[in-house]
Amino acid sequence: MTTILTRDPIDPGALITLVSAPDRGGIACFVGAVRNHHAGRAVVALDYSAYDAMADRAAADILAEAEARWPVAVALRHRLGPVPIGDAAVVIAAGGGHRDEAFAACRYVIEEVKRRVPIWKRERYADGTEAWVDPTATSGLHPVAGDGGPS
Amino acid sequence: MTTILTRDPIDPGALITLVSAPDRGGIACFVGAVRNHHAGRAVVALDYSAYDAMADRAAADILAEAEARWPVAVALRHRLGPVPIGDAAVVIAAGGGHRDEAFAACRYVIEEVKRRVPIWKRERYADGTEAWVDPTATSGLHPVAGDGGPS
Amino acid sequence: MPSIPVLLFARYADLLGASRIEVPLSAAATVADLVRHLRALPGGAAIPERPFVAVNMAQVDEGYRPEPGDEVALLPPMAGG
Amino acid sequence: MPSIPVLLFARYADLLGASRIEVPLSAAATVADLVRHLRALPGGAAIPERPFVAVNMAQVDEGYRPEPGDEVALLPPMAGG
Repeated sequence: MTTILTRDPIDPGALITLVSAPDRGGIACFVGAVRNHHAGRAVVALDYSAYDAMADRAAADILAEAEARWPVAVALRHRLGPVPIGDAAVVIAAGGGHRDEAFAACRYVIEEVKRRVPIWKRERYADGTEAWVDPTATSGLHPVAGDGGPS
Repeated sequence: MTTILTRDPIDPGALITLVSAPDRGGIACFVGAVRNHHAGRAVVALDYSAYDAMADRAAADILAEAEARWPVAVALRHRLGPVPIGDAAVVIAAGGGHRDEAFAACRYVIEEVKRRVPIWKRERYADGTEAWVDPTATSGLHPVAGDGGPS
Repeated sequence: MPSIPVLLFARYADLLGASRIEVPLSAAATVADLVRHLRALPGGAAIPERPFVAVNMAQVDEGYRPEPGDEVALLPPMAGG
Repeated sequence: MPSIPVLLFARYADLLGASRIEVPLSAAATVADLVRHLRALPGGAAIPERPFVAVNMAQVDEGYRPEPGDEVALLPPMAGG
């Protein structure tokens, strides 16, 4: 567990403050929140897990890349464990002199986090079944074996 | 003075909350903060003023356009009066099902606000001079007559 | 004599020393005439020949003919955000 | 007998019923061999033939030859954000 991974609620305002400075006129922020539906199914609960050490390293790499590519400061938090519907799972804030670089860096970080940071999401549905979310699978889901859900 | 224009500090977190909902997985936020420099000069204070009624109308139009064009909810606040360096002058939050529409709507609103909402900014510099900011002028500034500043 | 109230903002208000000026209807047959009238006032020369003019909060071109009851406003380049 | 500890995460940990499995070095000459070994375990058949494998937190290809002391990990498709 580090400053990037957290089991506590994430406060977007605190991250925005973290990347604010008197010479930064533009701060872009992205909040990825837990939705109550996925692939047409009602989600009632979910749980994030990670390969913590590698997730930290991958996330730190991504932040360093963003700060090398644009004149910005970037902050990132990703929540682990059970996350209530509507809560933020990930928050990114990028502050720079102007909005172009702030938006670009913020967008870069969320795309790379999704692609490269070893974090996984298990969803529980209104019908009692559970599945691992797999963005590479056709359905986007892998039902958890033995849960009685659709295969 | 309305819900869009305010003389009080703007809380980005509150705006993010305002556009959050259980079916919105992506919230993009932009904070335009007051910088301590402009056109190479050190800014020590500044003051925003508006044609309030028209600014309200133009801002409401822009929000309606964004919400018609993308499946998002958008919130906007712009501060008026004196704003301390580093404080947010404008905050936009756009919440949608996914991040593409959230980023697109957020970006659309800030660009249109700058283009269409009748708000003006007067800056005071470290050397005691003042100027009206004019994005269409070569220097970006119109010195205030009689302030002894460079013309 | 009927007149048209003109709202002035920001730099234009500074230049003319007022945030509202009554322009005689006779000097405001069109927006272009009204602007010419304002530019001839003390301090008005720095107002551009074709400023952004809004009538009832919508932009109009310089051929627009103000009517009594119109809310006319001269808007400097916007600088919000 | 020397062995290579393999970390399993998320769905792969569920499938094999463990978050860490010791694979005999003799069954782990290459990453491909190691994956074959894991896929032959009860529940392992649903692991893809070419999963994402990290050694010491960096991705390796299936020809990589694990050495004692390596931290090997099998990673399901990432789903953060």
